[in-house]
Amino acid sequence: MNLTPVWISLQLASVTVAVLLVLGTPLAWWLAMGRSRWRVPVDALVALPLVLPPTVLGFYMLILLGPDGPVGGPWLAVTGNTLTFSFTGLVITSVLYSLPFVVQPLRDAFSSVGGRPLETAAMLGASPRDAFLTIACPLARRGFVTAGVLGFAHTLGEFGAILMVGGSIPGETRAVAIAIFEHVETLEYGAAHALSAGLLVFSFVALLGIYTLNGRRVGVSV
Amino acid sequence: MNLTPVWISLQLASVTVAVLLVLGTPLAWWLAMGRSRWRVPVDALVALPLVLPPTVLGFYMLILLGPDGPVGGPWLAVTGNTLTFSFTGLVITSVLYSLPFVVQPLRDAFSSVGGRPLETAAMLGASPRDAFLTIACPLARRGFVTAGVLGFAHTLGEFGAILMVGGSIPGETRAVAIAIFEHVETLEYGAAHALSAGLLVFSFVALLGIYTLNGRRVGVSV
Amino acid sequence: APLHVAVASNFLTPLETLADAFAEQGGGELLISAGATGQLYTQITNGAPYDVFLAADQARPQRLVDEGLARADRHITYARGQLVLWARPGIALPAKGLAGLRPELVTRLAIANPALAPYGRAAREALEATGQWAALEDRIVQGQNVGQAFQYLATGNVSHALVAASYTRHDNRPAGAHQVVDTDWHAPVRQDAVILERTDSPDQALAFLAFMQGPAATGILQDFGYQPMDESQ
Amino acid sequence: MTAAALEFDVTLDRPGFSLAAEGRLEPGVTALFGHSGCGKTSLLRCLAGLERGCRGTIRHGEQPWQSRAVALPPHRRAVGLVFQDARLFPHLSVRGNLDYAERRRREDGPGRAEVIDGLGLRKLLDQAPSALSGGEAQRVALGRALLAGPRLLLLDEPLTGLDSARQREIMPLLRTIPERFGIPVLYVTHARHEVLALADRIMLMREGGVLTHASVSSVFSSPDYWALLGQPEPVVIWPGRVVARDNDWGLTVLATDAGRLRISEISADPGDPVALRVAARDVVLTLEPPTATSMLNSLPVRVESLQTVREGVVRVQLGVGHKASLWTEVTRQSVAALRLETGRRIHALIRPEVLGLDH
Amino acid sequence: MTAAALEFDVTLDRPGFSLAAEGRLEPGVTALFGHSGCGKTSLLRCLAGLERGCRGTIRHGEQPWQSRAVALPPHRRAVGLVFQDARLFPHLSVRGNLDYAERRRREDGPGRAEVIDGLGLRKLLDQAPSALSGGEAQRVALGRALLAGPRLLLLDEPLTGLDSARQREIMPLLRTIPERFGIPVLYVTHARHEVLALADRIMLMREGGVLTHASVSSVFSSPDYWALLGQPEPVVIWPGRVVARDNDWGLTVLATDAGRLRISEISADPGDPVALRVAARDVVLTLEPPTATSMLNSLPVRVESLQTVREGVVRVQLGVGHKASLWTEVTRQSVAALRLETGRRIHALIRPEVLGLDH
Ligand SMILES: Nc1ncnc2c1ncn2[C@@H]1O[C@H](COP(=O)(O)OP(=O)(O)OP(=O)(O)O)[C@@H](O)[C@H]1O
Ligand SMILES: Nc1ncnc2c1ncn2[C@@H]1O[C@H](COP(=O)(O)OP(=O)(O)OP(=O)(O)O)[C@@H](O)[C@H]1O
Ligand code: MOO
Ligand SMILES: [Mg+2]
Ligand SMILES: [Mg+2]
Repeated sequence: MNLTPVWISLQLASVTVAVLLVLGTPLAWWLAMGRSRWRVPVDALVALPLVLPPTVLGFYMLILLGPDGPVGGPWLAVTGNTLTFSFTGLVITSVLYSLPFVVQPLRDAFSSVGGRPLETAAMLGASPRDAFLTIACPLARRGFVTAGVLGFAHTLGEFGAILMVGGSIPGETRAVAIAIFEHVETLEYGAAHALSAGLLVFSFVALLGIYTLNGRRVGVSV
Repeated sequence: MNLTPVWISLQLASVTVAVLLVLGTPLAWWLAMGRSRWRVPVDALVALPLVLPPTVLGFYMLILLGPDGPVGGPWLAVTGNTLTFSFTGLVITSVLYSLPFVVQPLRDAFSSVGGRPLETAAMLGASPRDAFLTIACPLARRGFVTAGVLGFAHTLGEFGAILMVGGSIPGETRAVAIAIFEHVETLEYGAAHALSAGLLVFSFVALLGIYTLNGRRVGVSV
Repeated sequence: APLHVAVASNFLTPLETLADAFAEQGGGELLISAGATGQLYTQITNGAPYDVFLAADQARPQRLVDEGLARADRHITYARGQLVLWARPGIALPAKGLAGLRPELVTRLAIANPALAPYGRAAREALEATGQWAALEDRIVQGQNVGQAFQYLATGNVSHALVAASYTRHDNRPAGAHQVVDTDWHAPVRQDAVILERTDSPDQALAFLAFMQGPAATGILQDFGYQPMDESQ
Repeated sequence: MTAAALEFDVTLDRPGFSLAAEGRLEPGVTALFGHSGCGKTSLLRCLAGLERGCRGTIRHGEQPWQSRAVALPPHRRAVGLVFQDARLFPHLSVRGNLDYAERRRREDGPGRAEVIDGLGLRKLLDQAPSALSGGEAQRVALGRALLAGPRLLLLDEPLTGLDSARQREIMPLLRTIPERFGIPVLYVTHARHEVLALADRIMLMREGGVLTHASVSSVFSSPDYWALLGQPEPVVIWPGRVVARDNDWGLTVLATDAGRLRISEISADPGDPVALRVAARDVVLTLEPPTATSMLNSLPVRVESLQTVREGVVRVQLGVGHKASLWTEVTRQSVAALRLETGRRIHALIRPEVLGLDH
Repeated sequence: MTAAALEFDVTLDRPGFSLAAEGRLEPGVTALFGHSGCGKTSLLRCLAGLERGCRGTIRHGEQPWQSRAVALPPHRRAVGLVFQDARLFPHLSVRGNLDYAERRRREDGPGRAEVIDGLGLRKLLDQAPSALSGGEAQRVALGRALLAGPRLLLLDEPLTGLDSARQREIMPLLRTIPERFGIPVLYVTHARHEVLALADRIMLMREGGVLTHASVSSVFSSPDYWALLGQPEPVVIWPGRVVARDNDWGLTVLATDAGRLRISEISADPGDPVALRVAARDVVLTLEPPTATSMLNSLPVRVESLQTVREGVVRVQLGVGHKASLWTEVTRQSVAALRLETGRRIHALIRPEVLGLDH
């Protein structure tokens, strides 16, 4: 069985989650703690990519990231590469599409932590940045795990938008979801079952590991 | 423009979220507070539907719910109706597929609430059920909002699995995501843009309303 | 009750026109579900409530017949598709057809997934037969079906696409020149239809298949870029 | 209304700490006193059914709360527990918190108006818990527990963090509840004056165990416990009884083991019991009964023992009447000037303090 | 090490409450005293920069912390604030909490070993905050604040909830820090004995305003403030100075405005200042100086005023020496027996208590 699509998907999911955590953490923090009047509209905006069917989102991304698009055009001019049909394009699409799964749990986690621990840290001389990294983030750990799990799993399983933007180029943009889909479509049920089962077992074991390691109980005193 | 798919989707998303909240709330509670050794495996299991590509999940659901399937067979025998290609089948599929988006934020919210408010309620004579409903749930409100928003939006946008299980039967299982998809496929870009824009604007306004009403600040003392 | 027709998505637009004509001539209403041929096949094997299946290929209908889900004597070829090479505006088409395509002019070439879509398979055959496959392989992007392959072109993400000729007649077709790929380069894309065993309205279904083979339908099919049926079929 | 006692014999093991406590709580106030970390909160949680690891037996009147066979869940125990931290429900206003308790009221208890006024909550009713000061939150938590009509009240430092004026306002309410409603109250505190003002009995804990459980007067009067009580000076507590009121002078006359004593008027009727506290500093020794002093009570006493407690300070135990005992501390110089030695008879001027009034 | 004072003049408006406080905190301990809800915590939060709504000016030495133009963020103020609730970081062990502070240490402060031992934290180092008792958590929070090396310490009821033995252990540490490191300490408490044991000055608050800010002795000695201080009886605090040690008798001789007084030996050298507290109950009036009593100090006094405070009880103000004043409370009967009236000269036996030692 050709495992390249599996590696592509794992890479894509990992990079996507990494990018999402880097972008989503400050965004979630701002949504949880900010006092701007833009907070609520932005909060509503974050959930919107979810509402569009993946292939339709993919279609709009094709326009946006295409060589004539408002993002893809400048990108092409600067880098000389097109964004569509590239791994980078897939990452951008996945990031947009999985954004709410990362931002919303994080936002809730930061809200639950609240401002009090940060006040306390400030009284010990921690700058807001320091307190954010050493206090707020560890206390929001549950939110990070949920964000990571949802973001990773959604990217693994995502398919419609990635297919559109990636063009299913073997070895480059053909992710495992596309491969399984093809097996099903071509009646190669055996291969489809095998890949699906592999994906499920792998994911289950990974999640089991994460949840066990994580304990998920710290801070809850019963 | 034919708006039936929109109503179908709104119905589907509403029913799905309702079912998910009814099923997901106790499950999330048990995941957050339970002491069983099955807790961690079940927690990992909940995220799994996400990992499969929607059409592949749809494929397995088709087999599971089909007239010869382990669920659809008995259902047919008892009710005389097939589950596949019916609204009920769509609901079951959406519920399974959106399960993690509802259960995980709720689980985190309940974990954040922790056991202490429930102890307090017990000391005032509240039974565990009473305390759960009157204390834990209101305190986990943020989690309910996130769960509802993610579940609703994901069901609105979901497409692959629903198409597979529902068969895009106009007036019955043709959801708005499918309709938009078909418009794009048949080069009716104008209709696709219109429907997409409508969906986005509607969702944005709805989210704005929810977030504004909700305030999302209670319990956070800064 | 309306006749429930499952149709491969590349044929959705023509079918909508045919349905109007069919209704006008008193054939009754059609209820149309579109999807990928493979998906529709899987649905049918799992009890989908369709009466007629218009596939994009011949294999799936044949399988349904073999499995006893469709009737052998109600199995027809309703259309024969052609492949066209489409180029973005400003890109000249090769004078000598696909064989003369200069690879350096191609930034990206979109085709449907050959494993899934008959037009994809035809496109691949044509590229191989004209010796272009090796030169272009790393520039080929695949849509899940012809529709998606066409979207790549419509959104400006590819310079060329090999798609169904039916798009050339489409009202909303994007700009750009196109030319038919010589049918010698690929096996004909035959699209078969079957009436499903489980139908409650066999007569109506039969009437619809007859209509599909009739002169009114043939005209519409030609308008959409499908070749008339050979008599041999 | 049932007036049931609580009997318990429980153990709880934690890494680095183990609790093993046994006792019987009668209706009335029992103070739970002990060093920080000795297990007071843990004991309360065991009795309330909140500690999973708690083993042993607990019985409330005829009803078993915990035994090998049963473990009545916390909400069925009709316990009111005021936690050390107030733990108000943040999503409900002060009124909402009180309503929550009142709607789940189990048995008879103080009325809403009584609680609100007694604890000074009226002005706070519409506030959110997050907008309360520390002491305000503590009072709301106490009111909430009272409104739920518990059969057993467990109070974990309920008056800590309140100013003494406020404490004096609240104490009457706390003092009457156990009698009126026949419920045992276990009251954790680190403040001796609260014990003296409120409690009938005291349970002294040390390192997870119950050192003694007896009447406040006997424990406070016993030198063995002064250190644990954190008493800087010796003290005795005498039970007494009002025998007469001297209205001319505004005095009340009490009968005690030490004889008749006069104190400034209190609002009590003849026959009423009172407890008197005499600390070392309320005792002045003189050779002769003085002609006139501002101290009303002059008693002949006998020196029972002398003990040097630190450089220059001698602790003197005195016998009064038949069985009463008394302590004071004097300097080495006074020992010499008064020629104090065991057996010597001398006079003591004392100024007893009536407990249960101001501290 | 800089010894800078903190000057502030701030207001804070909340629905139903407004704070307007002005003052200057010198290095040393200032007790912040006032009824529950009077705004003590709010003032601390304003000074620390945690209240967004706070207006006015705050200046620490030469450095402006808040003014119309500037608002130094909280973490740049080098403030140590021990919150009323301990607020330990739940994801860090006790050791982790201490380390967190120590790594961010701003200026000189007590050493780690000193803090750990002074507060009795050694046994707790590996525990999680959720496994601490109420008092244990409070001590860790105090230690954590000290280790961060603050230039200003704001302590919100830091010893509340601790038993008195533990309080006595901690007080020496708290007392020396402001001197050693030249930092002002603002110390919220409801316990008078803590004020007397720890504070140099006291700031009395009422309903969001500062009523007075002066030395502990002048505020405690002033009848105007007894009610707010929750003092059940009159008290004076006299400043004094050690003049001699009477080693034969284990006595120390002090010079005060009331004359020379003898007390049992304290560890102080001639010249050292001391503060003496004389409460009403530590005063006995007699017609004549008695031949011998256990009270060492007998002073000729003059009755300055008489006032009936409640049925049967008369408060007597006495003048001693040139400028000292003294209070006691006697019964109506004693007034008659001693023929007390304004201007009468009589004798007082007093038992002064040295502050800053045990309470
Ligand atoms: N959840 C817990 N897990 C483990 N140990 C705990 C836990 N809670 C308390 N302890 C430990 O048990 C001992 C008793 O704690 P407890 O809270 O009963 O003390 P306490 O007498 O109430 O003290 P305080 O007066 O300070 O509130 C302490 O040594 C404490 O460290
Ligand atoms: N976050 C808040 N929002 C609105 N009002 C508040 C808030 N916090 C406190 N208050 C109110 O402000 C007043 C002062 O509160 P503060 O906490 O300063 O009192 P305190 O003197 O510290 O009392 P305590 O001794 O009980 O802790 C109180 O009336 C309180 O109800
Ligand atoms: O419509 Mo088809 O079945 O793949 O192109
Ligand atoms: Mg405790
Ligand atoms: Mg306060």
